[in-house]
Amino acid sequence: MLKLELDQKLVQRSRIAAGQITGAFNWLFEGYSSVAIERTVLRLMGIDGAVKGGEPLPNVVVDHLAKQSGINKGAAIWVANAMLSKGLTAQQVAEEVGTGALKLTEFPLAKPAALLSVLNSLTAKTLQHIKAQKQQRDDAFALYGPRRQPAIYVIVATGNIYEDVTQARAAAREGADIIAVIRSTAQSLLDYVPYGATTEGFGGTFATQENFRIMRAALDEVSAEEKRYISLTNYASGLCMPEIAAMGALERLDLMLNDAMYGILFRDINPKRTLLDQYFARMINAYAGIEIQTGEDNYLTTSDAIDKAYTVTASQLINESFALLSGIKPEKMGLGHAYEIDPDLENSFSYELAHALLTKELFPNSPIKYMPPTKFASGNIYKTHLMDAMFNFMGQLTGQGVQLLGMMTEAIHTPHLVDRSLAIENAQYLFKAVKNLNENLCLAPDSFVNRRANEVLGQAVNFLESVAQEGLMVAMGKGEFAEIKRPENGGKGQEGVFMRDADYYNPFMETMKQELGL
Amino acid sequence: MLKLELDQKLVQRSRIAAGQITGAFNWLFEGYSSVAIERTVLRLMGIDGAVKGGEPLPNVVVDHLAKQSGINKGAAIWVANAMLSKGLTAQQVAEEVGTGALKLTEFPLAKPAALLSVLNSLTAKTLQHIKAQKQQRDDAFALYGPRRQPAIYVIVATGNIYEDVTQARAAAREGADIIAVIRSTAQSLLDYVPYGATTEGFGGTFATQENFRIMRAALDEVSAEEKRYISLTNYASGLCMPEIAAMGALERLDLMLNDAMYGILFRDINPKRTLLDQYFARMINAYAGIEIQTGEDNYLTTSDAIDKAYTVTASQLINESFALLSGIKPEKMGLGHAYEIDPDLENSFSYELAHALLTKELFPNSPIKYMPPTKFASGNIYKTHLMDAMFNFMGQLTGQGVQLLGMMTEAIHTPHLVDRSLAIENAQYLFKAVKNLNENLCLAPDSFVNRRANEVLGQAVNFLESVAQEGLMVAMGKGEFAEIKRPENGGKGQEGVFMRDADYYNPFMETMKQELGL
Amino acid sequence: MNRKIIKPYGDTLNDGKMQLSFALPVSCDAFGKEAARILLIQMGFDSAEITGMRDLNEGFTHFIAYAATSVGVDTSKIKVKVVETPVMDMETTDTFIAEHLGRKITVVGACIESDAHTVGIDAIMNMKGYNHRYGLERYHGFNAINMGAQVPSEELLAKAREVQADAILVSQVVTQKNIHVKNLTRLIELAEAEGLRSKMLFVCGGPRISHELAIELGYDAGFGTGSYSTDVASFIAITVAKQNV
Amino acid sequence: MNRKIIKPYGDTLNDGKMQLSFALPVSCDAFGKEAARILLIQMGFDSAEITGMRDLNEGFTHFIAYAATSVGVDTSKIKVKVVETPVMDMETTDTFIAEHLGRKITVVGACIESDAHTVGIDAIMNMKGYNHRYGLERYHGFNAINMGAQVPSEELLAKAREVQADAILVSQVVTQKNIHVKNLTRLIELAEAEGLRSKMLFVCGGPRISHELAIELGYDAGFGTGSYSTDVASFIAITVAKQNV
Ligand code: B12
Ligand code: B12
Ligand SMILES: Cc1ncc(COP(=O)(O)O)c(C=O)c1O
Ligand SMILES: Cc1ncc(COP(=O)(O)O)c(C=O)c1O
Repeated sequence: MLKLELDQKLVQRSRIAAGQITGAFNWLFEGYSSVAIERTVLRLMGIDGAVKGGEPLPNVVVDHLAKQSGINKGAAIWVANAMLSKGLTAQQVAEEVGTGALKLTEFPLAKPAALLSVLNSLTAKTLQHIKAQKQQRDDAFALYGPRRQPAIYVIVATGNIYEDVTQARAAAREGADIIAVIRSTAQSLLDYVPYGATTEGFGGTFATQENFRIMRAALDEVSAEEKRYISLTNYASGLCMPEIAAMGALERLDLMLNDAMYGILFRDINPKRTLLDQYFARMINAYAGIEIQTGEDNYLTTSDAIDKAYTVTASQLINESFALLSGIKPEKMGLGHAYEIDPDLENSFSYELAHALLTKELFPNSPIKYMPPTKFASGNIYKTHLMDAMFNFMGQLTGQGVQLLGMMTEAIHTPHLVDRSLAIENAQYLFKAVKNLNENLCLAPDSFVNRRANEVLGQAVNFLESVAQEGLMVAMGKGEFAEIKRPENGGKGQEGVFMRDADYYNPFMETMKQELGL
Repeated sequence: MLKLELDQKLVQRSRIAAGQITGAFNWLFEGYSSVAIERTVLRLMGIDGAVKGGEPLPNVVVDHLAKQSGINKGAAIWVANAMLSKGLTAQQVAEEVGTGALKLTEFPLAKPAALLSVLNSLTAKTLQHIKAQKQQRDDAFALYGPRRQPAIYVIVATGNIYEDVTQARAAAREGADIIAVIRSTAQSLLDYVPYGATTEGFGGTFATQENFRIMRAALDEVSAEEKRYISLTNYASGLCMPEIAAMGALERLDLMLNDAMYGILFRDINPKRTLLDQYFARMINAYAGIEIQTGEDNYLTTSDAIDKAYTVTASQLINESFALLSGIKPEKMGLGHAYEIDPDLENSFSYELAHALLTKELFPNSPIKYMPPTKFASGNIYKTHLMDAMFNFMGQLTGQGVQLLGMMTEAIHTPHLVDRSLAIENAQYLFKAVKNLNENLCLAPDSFVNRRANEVLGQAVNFLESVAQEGLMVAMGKGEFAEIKRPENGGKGQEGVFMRDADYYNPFMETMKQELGL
Repeated sequence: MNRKIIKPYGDTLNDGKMQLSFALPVSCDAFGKEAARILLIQMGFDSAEITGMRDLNEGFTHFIAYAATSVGVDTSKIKVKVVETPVMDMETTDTFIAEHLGRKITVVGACIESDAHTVGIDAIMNMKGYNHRYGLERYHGFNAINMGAQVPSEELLAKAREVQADAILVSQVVTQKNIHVKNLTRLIELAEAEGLRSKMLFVCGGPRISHELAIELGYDAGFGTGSYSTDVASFIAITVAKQNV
Repeated sequence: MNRKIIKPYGDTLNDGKMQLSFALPVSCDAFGKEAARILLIQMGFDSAEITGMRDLNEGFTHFIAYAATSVGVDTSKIKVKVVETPVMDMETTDTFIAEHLGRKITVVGACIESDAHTVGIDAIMNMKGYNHRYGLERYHGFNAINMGAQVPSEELLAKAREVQADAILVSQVVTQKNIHVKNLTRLIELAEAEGLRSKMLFVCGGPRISHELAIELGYDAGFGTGSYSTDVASFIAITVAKQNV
């Protein structure tokens, strides 16, 4: 067996530093809420749909409450209050707000007990549905057997949900275990979730609840036929992180891109907004049994995979620590890593072996999300196909959790039907060829691979300890992450963060916290 | 370091059995000659060219001597005799025989001393030339540095020597270390070597001395420009084995396909003829410093690579033993092996790792000729490209000597310019990626790889010992090799084998034996 | 069938997307790239993107391209010639022969002329067979004679005449410069000259042989990549039985 | 240049050989294969061999083919639009600017509209540079302002007006559904409407941008894959200097 000898002192120090970094945000998690969180609550209360202009009702209601300065108590209370006094459903309340017929802050607030009883029954109903979805997933895996490891993960990205369905079904039949519907360019910057089925996107298809539903239904069909449960995933990170997490929970997505810092670093979203939103988003994922996936690959698509290898490790540790605060179990943490090494580098495979083993051994129980070469993919599809083969070799050899298959056309276009099929063929061949190779091998004493892994871990520890000392916000403000400066009060969406009133109430967060033992 | 623990008793027994098998042919090597051997002698004496109908002069002279019942003394003596009495050069003698103007057996034979003096000076001159060619090769390697390991070996096979030159030059510039000009289909069955430059062949280009010269000159040019000595190789095995070996020695080929049994098993050439011819052919290779390459891959293109893995090992040991008898040093024995495992097999890579390490460790000083997947290459070029990548990975990982690059179009056509270039790109990427990977690894205790290698070795030993007991000829007659029955007196070319008279003389064989210390 | 025009599919129906790879005798620069693009446009592609360009040395350059064609195929017009006899397993074929002919069918097979690739014909004829289908030698209903590699056409025909074969099986694997077409044509011409053509079935096979091509060359059937003994045995048995009626 | 017709090269001059790969909405069988072959023949290939066929499910099949075209390109007719200014290294460009202009050149760069791929424009502009060439920020002769990702065209133009830029640098990497063409066109139209087009150079870049395309869209130059800061800096310096005369 290939096994590193990691310096255990370094391992301990790394976890302590990460804990210090994430532990410093209690003030934010307990004292604040955001428009996205409130929209999420509304969605979970059953509010859906959009007004004529296209603005989704959850946005309409939350904006209304913000304008009326009622939002600091949380949206749930106001809607429950209107339901109670008007005898309407939550949806009806939202629709009336949408037409302008209703002003939520105009009624006197009912007794807390009365409001709670309305909210409790709504909460119970929704959480019951989410639990049923979770149960259905668990049952399917029990029936058809567990997901292969590494699981075969492919993307569809035509922009048209119906074309996506065709491609997803084809991929699933060929052996894909997980289908990701890539989002339309920069959806993370939209401060709302579009409504309904969509057929026009750029570089991807909009994440909407209806699109989730359409794809989930198609995959359920194929799952039954192929007798293999096909998982579905999408992207939560961005200005709507908890909303999309909630949509995923409702529609039985199985995994969800949900990085604690991606929005800040790579999308210039306000740090406070992002950290706050991810806290609730992940709690929803934890509750729904959805595996989160983090975006460490993004560090390496811009920076050098050797010099900055430690930033991946550092980010994994921070992501892990934040995830634990939201009640996510290691088995559901798809921490990210990527094979982004320059193919012209001598011994590129050995370097990557070190990095891949480090990730695997630092997080032995987590289904690592392993990303393919993209940066050095070129218009030479034959070469890219080979780089993807090395990536597949490595994924099987080091036992990663989820293999995001590389496409030979990575540098050219979002995958064609043929590209995806050849990528699956590539993975299936490699996975089979080196199936039990690991059992045959061990690391030579004092190997380069072992030295390199410890070197990267050491760098990560030094970095984390310095971040722990100055604080995450300060470090990001100084550009210590991903070489981009992200000041605490900069970035998009800051205006959507607000302090909670003393009587703020989020029925879902409360119940989930309780059930998750947080 | 990846290192097998081979059962050393098995290793010893394998060599003993192989020695018994090949040691039994003294009667043949010392008592017989063949038309091919005599034609070789004539070529080495300087006879070249063809008569009008196209028949090469060496054939004309030898056929003439056979008809005149003079051949059993060897051709050298008769030609020397005619030279002496007519005052002609060897070439002139041959030409006169060609026109019918001269009957070699009609003159009384001169005194042995006089004949010897003619022959000795001719022999010295030719061997001097061969030595000079060897020196030039050695100087080039000294100047430009040794060949990379594994060396990058590619084929050209257009049928047209001039088109071959273009492709060979391109390949050399891209990084090929060795160029093989593949022979036209079934040239091994021709009992003569065509004459002159040729532009029409099927599946390859005829091996002619002029073609050798044209290609060598082209490669010398590129070698000087690229500052890397580009080696040239061709095929000797077949009915003209020693002749082609001699042509290679004269024209500075650097490697030569020269298998002891290929012609018998895969071309149905008479066993005696083949074994006899290979004995002299290999002596010439040894003398010229040419690396021989054997054809074990052929066992696996027809039979299963797992079930019949041991036949490769057995053949390697027999080839090694025959080569030693001809004075070839292990450093010049390119014993064959091939990555012909079914890609659909689970753990195909681990099986092949066992087989490749076995070959490497049984013959640690020999530049193993490692052949690519061909049998399971299909019209799906993308898949074949991946199989070739695994082959390249393995070649570098296990330190094989010569990597005969696989082409992604193996199942379709002889290589196009693009195919070859992509094959080189494939090899260069893989070789670099896993350059020192081996140093990082070791085999786990009691690994499948180690057990498998010993299993194959054990099967080979059992097989060799049974062959040793019954004798090689009997074993081949019973179809124990390559599942084809080849009786001692069957096959093509048997009529070209004859007993030597007591005064038979082959000046080149004598001198070479002496100089090689045989 | 209704008229239905289909086009290549990249990621949207009828987008016409195709991938190409080829070499041109041009320099590896903007000029060469433009030559490659123009070639594709001249070939009728609506749009073409040269995505990869690699120097092949000696004045050649390799281009990798994605292009969109507007050409479509009318699937209602496609006529495929395929062997139309049903495929039976070994036992069924043997029973069929016993019932319909009451004698063994004699077949003579060979790789003709310069071709030495016997694996294909062996897959069809040898006892052992291929991919879990036994070869003709194993059938009770067949008397199968496999002459092996590089058999001159004359020898094959002589043997077929000698044993009064019901069918001749020819394999051709090497196709460089259309040598297979030449060899197969020569065999048929010799057979016609010798008056043998009408006396027996002529069947050919090989990775580049299609039933279509075989018919065109004057054969009764052709079998390509992935054929099995069962396909051939059924065809011969049924066709011989029909002719014997 | 003399008229010279060139064709694709497999292993013999002008053999016209090309490799193709594509999907068709057909079944994976003899019928589908024939559809694929007919498509190629209809596209004008002289001969076509379907060498690989893979079932893609859901009614699609993947075909791999080798085919020969008789189409040739007349290389004497190829006109490539390339940036014609010579390429100078950083020091030379700085000296050139000092000597010919005696002031700094101001450039404003951005990835516009929905595009967030900054690596390309950063490679050209950032201090750090790319592949051992420093970016424009490092040049003494340039005042380089990099606005980063997803900058609306309006903002970019406003900034350029504000700093009286000599040149605007735009990057476009995402090309799906020709979004890059739309974005680049919009920028130029806005610039024209605002009277800015003639006041500064407009330069664009990205992996699918060629100089040719840039000119077509109304830009002064375009830079594709493998461009370096040195290319862009030289072009701007020399062109600005020329206009200042
Ligand atoms: C094995 C092999 C060899 C072996 C052959 C051993 C043997 N006893 O057959 C050896 C090493 C001897 C060999 C030599 C050569 N080979 Co070779 N060989 C191959 C290889 C790797 C596999 C062929 C094979 O066995 N396929 C498996 C069988 C089962 O498939 P099949 O033949 O298609 O048969 C099936 C069907 O076609 C059909 N079928 C076939 N025949 C018949 C007949 C009938 C009647 C029916 C009904 C059906 C049928 O049924 C079969 C089962 O489904 C191919 C590459 C490849 N991967 O395809 C090259 C290949 C065929 N060889 C090639 C060449 C050029 C040669 C040489 C000429 C090279 C040289 N210059 O020395 C020599 C000379 C051989 C000669 N004189 O013919 C080329 C041919 C190029 C071309 N298209 O023209 C190929 C494609 C490799 C390449 N890319 O260069 N070869
Ligand atoms: C890195 C990367 C990302 C990073 C970008 C990080 C960053 N800060 O830039 C991240 C992860 C954020 C990302 C996201 C996305 N990406 Co992206 N990404 C890539 C990737 C892997 C590499 C691009 C790159 O950095 N190349 C290296 C640079 C140096 O090359 P370059 O951009 O060509 O630049 C050179 C020249 O073109 C020129 N140049 C470029 N710009 C300019 C400007 C001027 C003025 C000049 C003079 C020269 C010039 O000079 C440069 C140096 O030589 C490519 C795939 C690939 N291998 O190409 C996909 C790719 C570009 N991405 C793609 C897509 C679809 C996306 C997303 C839309 C996916 C999604 N739905 O979420 C998102 C959204 C991004 C957005 N809103 O634009 C597609 C685009 C498909 C297409 N043709 O339309 C690609 C091709 C991948 C694919 N096959 O799907 N991506
Ligand atoms: C963690 C994470 N979230 C989200 C996304 C993409 O979302 P968007 O393009 O909308 O920012 C990515 C893309 O790589 C990612 O890594
Ligand atoms: C050892 C050896 N000699 C010769 C040849 C080819 O020669 P021919 O096709 O003329 O038999 C091969 C082909 O694989 C070979 O392995």
